[in-house]
Amino acid sequence: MRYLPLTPDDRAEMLGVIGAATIDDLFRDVPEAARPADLFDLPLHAGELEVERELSALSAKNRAAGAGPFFLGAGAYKHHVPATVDHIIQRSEFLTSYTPYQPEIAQGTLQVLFEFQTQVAALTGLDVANASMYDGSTATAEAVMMAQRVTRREKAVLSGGLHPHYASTTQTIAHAEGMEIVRLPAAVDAEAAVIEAIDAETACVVVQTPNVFGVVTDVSKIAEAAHAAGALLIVVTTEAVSYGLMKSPGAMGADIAVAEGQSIGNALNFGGPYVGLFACREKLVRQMPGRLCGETVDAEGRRGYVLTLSTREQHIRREKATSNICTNSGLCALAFSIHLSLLGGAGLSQLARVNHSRARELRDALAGVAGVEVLTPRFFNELAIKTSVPAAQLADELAAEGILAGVPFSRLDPAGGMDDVLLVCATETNTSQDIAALAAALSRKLAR
Amino acid sequence: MRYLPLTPDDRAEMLGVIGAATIDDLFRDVPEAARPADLFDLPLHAGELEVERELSALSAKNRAAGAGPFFLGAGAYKHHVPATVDHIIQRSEFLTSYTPYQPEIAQGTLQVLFEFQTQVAALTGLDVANASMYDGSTATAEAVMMAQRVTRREKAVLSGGLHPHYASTTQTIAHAEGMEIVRLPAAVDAEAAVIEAIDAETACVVVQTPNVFGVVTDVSKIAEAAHAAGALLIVVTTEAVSYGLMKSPGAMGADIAVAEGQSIGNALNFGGPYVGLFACREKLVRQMPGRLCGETVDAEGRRGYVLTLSTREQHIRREKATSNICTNSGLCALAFSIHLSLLGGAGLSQLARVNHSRARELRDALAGVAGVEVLTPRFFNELAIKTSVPAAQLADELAAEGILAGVPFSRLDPAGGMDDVLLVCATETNTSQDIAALAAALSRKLAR
Amino acid sequence: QDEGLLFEVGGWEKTGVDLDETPGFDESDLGGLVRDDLRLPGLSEPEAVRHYVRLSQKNHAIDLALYPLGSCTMKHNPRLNEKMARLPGFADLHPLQPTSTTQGALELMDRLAHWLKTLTGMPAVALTPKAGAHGELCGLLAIKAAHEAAGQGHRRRVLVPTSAHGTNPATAAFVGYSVTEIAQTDDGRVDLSDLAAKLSDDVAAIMVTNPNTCGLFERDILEISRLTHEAGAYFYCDGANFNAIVGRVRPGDLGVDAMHINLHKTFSTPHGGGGPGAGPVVLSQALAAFAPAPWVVHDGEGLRLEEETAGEAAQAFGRMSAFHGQMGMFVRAYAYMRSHGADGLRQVAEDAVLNANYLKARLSVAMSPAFPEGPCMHEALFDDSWLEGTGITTLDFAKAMIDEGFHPMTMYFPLVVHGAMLIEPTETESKQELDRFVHALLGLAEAAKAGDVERFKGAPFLAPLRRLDETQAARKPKLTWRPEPTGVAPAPLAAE
Amino acid sequence: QDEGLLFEVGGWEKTGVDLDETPGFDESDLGGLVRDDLRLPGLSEPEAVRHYVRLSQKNHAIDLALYPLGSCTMKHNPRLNEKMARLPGFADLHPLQPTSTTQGALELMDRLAHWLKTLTGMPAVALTPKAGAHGELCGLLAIKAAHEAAGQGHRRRVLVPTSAHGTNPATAAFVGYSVTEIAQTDDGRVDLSDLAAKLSDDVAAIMVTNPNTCGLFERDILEISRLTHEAGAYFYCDGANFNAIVGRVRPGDLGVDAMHINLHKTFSTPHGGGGPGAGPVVLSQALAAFAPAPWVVHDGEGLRLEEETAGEAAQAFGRMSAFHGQMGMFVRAYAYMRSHGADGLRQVAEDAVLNANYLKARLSVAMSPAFPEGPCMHEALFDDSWLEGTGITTLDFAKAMIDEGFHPMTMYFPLVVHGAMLIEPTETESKQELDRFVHALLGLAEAAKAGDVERFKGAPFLAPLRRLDETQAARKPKLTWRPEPTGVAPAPLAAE
Repeated sequence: MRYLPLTPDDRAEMLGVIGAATIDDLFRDVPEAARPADLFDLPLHAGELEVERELSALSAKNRAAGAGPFFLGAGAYKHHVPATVDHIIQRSEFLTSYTPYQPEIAQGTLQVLFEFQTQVAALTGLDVANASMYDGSTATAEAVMMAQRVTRREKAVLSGGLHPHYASTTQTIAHAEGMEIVRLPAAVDAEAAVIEAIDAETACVVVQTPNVFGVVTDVSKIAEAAHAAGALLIVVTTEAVSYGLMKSPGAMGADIAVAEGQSIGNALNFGGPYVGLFACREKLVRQMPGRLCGETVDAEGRRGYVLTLSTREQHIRREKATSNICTNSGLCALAFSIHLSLLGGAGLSQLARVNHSRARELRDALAGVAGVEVLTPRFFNELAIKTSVPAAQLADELAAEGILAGVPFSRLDPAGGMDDVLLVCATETNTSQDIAALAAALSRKLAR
Repeated sequence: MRYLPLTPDDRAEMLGVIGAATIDDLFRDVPEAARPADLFDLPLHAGELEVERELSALSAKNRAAGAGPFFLGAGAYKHHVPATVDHIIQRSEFLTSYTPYQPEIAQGTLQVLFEFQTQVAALTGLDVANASMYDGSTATAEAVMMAQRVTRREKAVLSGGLHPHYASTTQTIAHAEGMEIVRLPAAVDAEAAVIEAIDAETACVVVQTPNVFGVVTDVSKIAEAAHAAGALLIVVTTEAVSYGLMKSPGAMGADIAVAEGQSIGNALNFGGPYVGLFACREKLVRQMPGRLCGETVDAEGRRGYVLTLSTREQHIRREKATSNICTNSGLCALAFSIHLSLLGGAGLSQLARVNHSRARELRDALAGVAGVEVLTPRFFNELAIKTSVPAAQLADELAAEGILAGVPFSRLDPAGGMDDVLLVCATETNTSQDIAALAAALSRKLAR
Repeated sequence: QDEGLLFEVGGWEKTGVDLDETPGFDESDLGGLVRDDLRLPGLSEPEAVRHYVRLSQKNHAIDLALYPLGSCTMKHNPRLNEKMARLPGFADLHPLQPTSTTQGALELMDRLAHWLKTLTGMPAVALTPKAGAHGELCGLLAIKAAHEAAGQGHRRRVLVPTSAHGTNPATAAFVGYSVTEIAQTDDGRVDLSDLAAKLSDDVAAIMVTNPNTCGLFERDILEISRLTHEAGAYFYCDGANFNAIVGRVRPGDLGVDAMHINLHKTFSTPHGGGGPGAGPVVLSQALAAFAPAPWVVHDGEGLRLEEETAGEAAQAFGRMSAFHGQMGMFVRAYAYMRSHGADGLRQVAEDAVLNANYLKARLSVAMSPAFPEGPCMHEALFDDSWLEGTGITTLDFAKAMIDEGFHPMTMYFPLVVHGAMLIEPTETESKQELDRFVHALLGLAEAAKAGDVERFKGAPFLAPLRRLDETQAARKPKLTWRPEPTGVAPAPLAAE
Repeated sequence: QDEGLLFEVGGWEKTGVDLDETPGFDESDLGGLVRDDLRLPGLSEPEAVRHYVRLSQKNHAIDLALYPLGSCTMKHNPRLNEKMARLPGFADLHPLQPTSTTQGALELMDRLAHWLKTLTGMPAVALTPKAGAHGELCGLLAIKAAHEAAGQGHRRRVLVPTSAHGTNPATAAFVGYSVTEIAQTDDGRVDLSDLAAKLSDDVAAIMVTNPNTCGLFERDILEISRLTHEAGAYFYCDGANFNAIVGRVRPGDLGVDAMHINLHKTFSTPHGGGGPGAGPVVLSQALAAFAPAPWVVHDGEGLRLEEETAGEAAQAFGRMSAFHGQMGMFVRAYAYMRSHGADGLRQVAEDAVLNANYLKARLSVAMSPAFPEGPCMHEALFDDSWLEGTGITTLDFAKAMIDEGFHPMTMYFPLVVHGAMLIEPTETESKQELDRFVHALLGLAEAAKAGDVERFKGAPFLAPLRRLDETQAARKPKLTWRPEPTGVAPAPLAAE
């Protein structure tokens, strides 16, 4: 039991100090009937070597993204993360500390959160940001709930370009709260329908850019329409690297911007843990969910940081809190912040350019494949393509050949009626050979 | 240039402060003729992603020991190292610090070295140990040089059971110093010949246990003979895990014990870096090579540690030093010490038992193979076997089938006349399936 | 030493990465949406390492000393788990790859689910919730869905003990329920008669933490669940304190209908300065059908993810988040479970309880336990009555602990105890470390009683900073760094 | 805080690993040599992590602040290198595997060799030496072998400047040579006339560091090598300071015959608190044939290791150590080289020299540079004349630097300068950190001149310990922990 420091002698001695005869004495409040004498039917303890063998074998049964040509995006992105990032987040002082409730001995975490908040505000072009949410999808749901609190209205309009998982997540939460969700049909270009759906009951409009089909969208007109109706505009981004090149949500009129931050600093991890970004205009700050870190001074007047405005939070306000969130994505936010510090504005901008250049190369290659139609007119690093065979089948067949070609839209939205749409993505990790291999494989498959 | 913090502006400003017009001004002492204007003919800088790709591709061209059945030993051993070890040695404060010449801000490293020395002394059954050597082979050579200083004699007797690389390394150094090396012919059981070779000119006798053929040897009689002749006994161990089970060098009369410490805490690393252990009787301490850490107090009387007895060392004594060693194997010694702390005496002893049990299983399996003769009569975790075809050819053929079967003795000692000897080793990392696979493969190969 | 903010130490044009050039970059596919307002400082790699390493040393951590935060379960985080989570087949795996290429990952989720179900004695588990509070949300949404399916949609009230975690009422409110508090008995348990009185046919569920936040096992737990079920309500158990009973007691045997499990507490995944966590929810047979999508199913050819809430899965209440949960945490937690095994996990509970009772026994000579009678479970609760007359508060005492090298205990929680001090050592503390802790606290207690007030009021003295002014922070919140309003773009500050 | 010794905090029966059982263990194959005297303390895993993490925080490190040890080149250690060295194809590779299974490793060694040869302009390199001093040994052994092969075995003397690293004379003595010192000129270079006078037909080699230990480039280097070669001796260059010229100047162009390269200096592999290093030696055509075994050769089918010193390789002087060098360091160094490239490495030298000259310029307002005229290379040397009359020594000043958060510079070396202070910032320091350092040192200098003696004599005040008593340590050395002599086996000490 390598994780347990007590020796049998320690245990005996400690029971003596306590005045208990056996360990069972300490469990005496548990009803007899709920105290099974036998061990549960599970394997006994195993050495590190054995555990490592089992997990390595499981890992080997998966095809890692880096094992060959890879073009999946749709809310999770393969980017290169500098080794420094993973090194730092494994430092004991970051990895094994708690939420910084005791600021005197948590300035490391707190200053990072303050820097993170500032970075997120700069990226989104908004005034303030919180210290992270679980991920982009839950941040979106929280943003809708926040809009409800701010506007005291009960209806939310979700664009047809919103990632279907994000829409479903929002529906789940909003349904529980009794809100009405107008989820517009999936559409590559969803702008007009959104504007049309706004009315005087609308609390908020949720628009994604680049949207799930890769389309980069000028949401300024939607912002105007929303604001004219007294509604808030929530702009969602799943590919945070796009912030390096694309106009920010704030600059286009968003009141709240939420995003999935995984792209920066975090591995794919089969879907989690990720990190939700959440920013808004200053006047809305007291309705924000989640933790906030603020600057202050210590008893000697030295600058320092604390968690603040916690009267919004569950541990103080209980049923009146703005959200029930407690543990968030601290370490993922740290990874995000370190990676972004390494990039700097200049590096992020260049990274975004490299991504877009690769996506253009991908678009050009795919546009030349018979049986493929590129649906996305304007894009950052993702494209939707229409294929002459069902996309799911195509993805499966190419996977068998070692090419992970993209995400069939039907995987995200089985009932969306877009079974022939494949979402593909290119990042700095894609080589020209990768792209050529995909185009060649598609030509082969679609020629039959 | 991600590792270079200076910006072009910084450089210009700094040149101004210096009063230099260009950077070339600062290189003006370099003769014109030795100032090529062009860049050298090497690739330009590369991003992390690109470097990672190149090195990963090179790594993938090697067959990692863990990729299948593996039975190599002969001075380097595959053991399981707990993840904690690698985590701790990567902490900035250990990884990126210098030799602890400023003890006030190096107590972390120094206390570890003091603990390491104590651990090594306990393992070897001797009084004192130094803070590490490069590896076992250079430690052996240094031990011979030390014996020369202690005895003022010029002859060393090397057992035929000594690892041939160790013997060669010692010969190289001793030759330069003008010592006479009596290197006895390679022999599975080398004891009698060693005793016979001792005479009144002998400074030291070097005996290995378990020896290169895996034989565990009671060196007490050699110790008696050596001491009777006024010579020192140096006992070499290449498999440090054997200390967990086998009688210690000190208990058998050794004056100096040296060992390769790789087995504990350190990866195979294709041969380095490793860590040499060096221990001796207390009265010899002032002739020891290498760094020593000692206990003392600070100005307030608190316990602390410093490098000590440095009048033996090159930076103080220059040409009169006991060795030229400066940088040693600090981080590998740390890894050794952490792993050994995790094991404890109880764990090391059990680890040794597991190793021996696996080796017995291997012996039993191989003894049943026609065409194989087990040469090693007593062993810890290594065996020499005689095969009916040349061992090098056998090892190559089995490697092509994915089994790394052992080390052909001819690889270590091409002129040793033992081309049919294969050295095999079993550790806790070998499964029964591995062993069965080897036996089956050998049966197949040797049946033809 | 003060470490400047990133915005002060970084350079506006600096970068610590080397990327490909993009000569002749063509903007024509960007829809005219290119930004020119991005200003973020960068650091070269050596500067970045130093910035964060320096900052890190301002933190306390479990790896440095006891971190006795009650209800938080700050236990040792094995590094094996970190290593396993970074295996490329787990870390470098996209959630939407064809399931033919992710069978090992799905198998791991399936095995984790098996362990969680076996350890809790519950038939179903929803893996997707991303933290404890998210798990509560999941549980209440399942309960709500079940009530609606049974025509019991009118049940809109949730009963919660006064001592509950704040997340309980917050979650209930988040799903549109109203909250009614249940009183507590003098011995720190749910008041059965108050519960019985408040249970009625508009109650959807009760939310009870067990062991509860006073560190006590709810002795009447079987009666609580019986009453609840009789009233047609569900029993949601807050599993934050599962560490005290893991391997020894199955919540399923206690009548629980839903319980979240904080993998970052009981199952040792690191807290990371505030997450990420993971909060799988085990469900009773009555609720099993109402779990959120997606989940892992076996079909003829292997494992796949059921991502639709249609057909068989029509009762699922929807989706909690994108994708399918905190895989990185699943790997760590599973590695931990396999390492401990059935025997080790039982020992975990026993040692956690033993350590807490040992602290309770030894500290009680100077401090006042809130519930002196009988054993506690995995945490020991004290009130501040022993500080009466000293002028020293729980907060002062906690801050003085910092100067002794320890993290303070949880303070002022649960709310039912005056000046509460909730101490949870966990099973991964050695007796030696506990003795060191006791020694420090008894020393402080002596100083407090001797009237050495300044040692407390001024504390901490030895931390990177003295006490922080939280009022100022909240009054005029400064939540982001902003350049000084000179009108000129700020240059990085010089160091002198 | 004091951290107890392992032998105090550990348990004699405790272990932090879980191993297979060995029921019915059979000792019959062990030759009766089973020990029963092994007593070593063990730690559970949580205790082990804490012990070492606590200890680590007592160290200074490059990752925390400037570490200006002259001649040691404490530069940033990229973490990419650590990651690459841990790839299983490198870390989990046995040195004696069939070469058919190690082609990637051999290729890496081959590429590293190519880079080292190209950067130095030398035709051959021996990769095996394990550190700088081991490289010196390698170089001198090759020189000795070459002399012997040429019937010049009578050459037994090595000329070494007074300012040389201690390893130079120590190595010369180790291979049986006698050492003669060469004088130094007033401007800190080799005295050519003294060199000429001492060169004779019993001189085997000269050992000159360049840039030298005063941080200066040997202006007359071409003349030095010419004189040396004319006298039939070889020119061994101590390459410890290669960082100053890498990518800009090729030692081969200077007439060097052998030079070791500290991969842990110029090529950024971590110092690790005292190793491991790696000290490949580049060799001129005259010495190439005398390199030690083994080395990598191309044959028809790929790469293999030439391990024998027979046939073609008969002139090799033998073997320096088991196996074939510090592979783990090769991977790191190669990753570093590839990252920087030809352009980046040139910039390394330029920035290293720029940083040193910047410090020299700025510090000279208060401190006395040993060689004020002209530029220095990668390090700036000061003497203690500026402290005259203050009662403060170089040592005192160095210890006071600790209180400012910096590691002291190299003190009292080179020996040719009184109270030497040798400051090497390296190229991986930012201007901001240099300014912080200058600010601190100028502040100290002011305090010194103002007579604030106690600040220096008592320093450090802010380190984990105050000054250590080195005399006591050496007088009665206590080199291992031993149980108190009670006759009773010691129990681990209790914490209180």
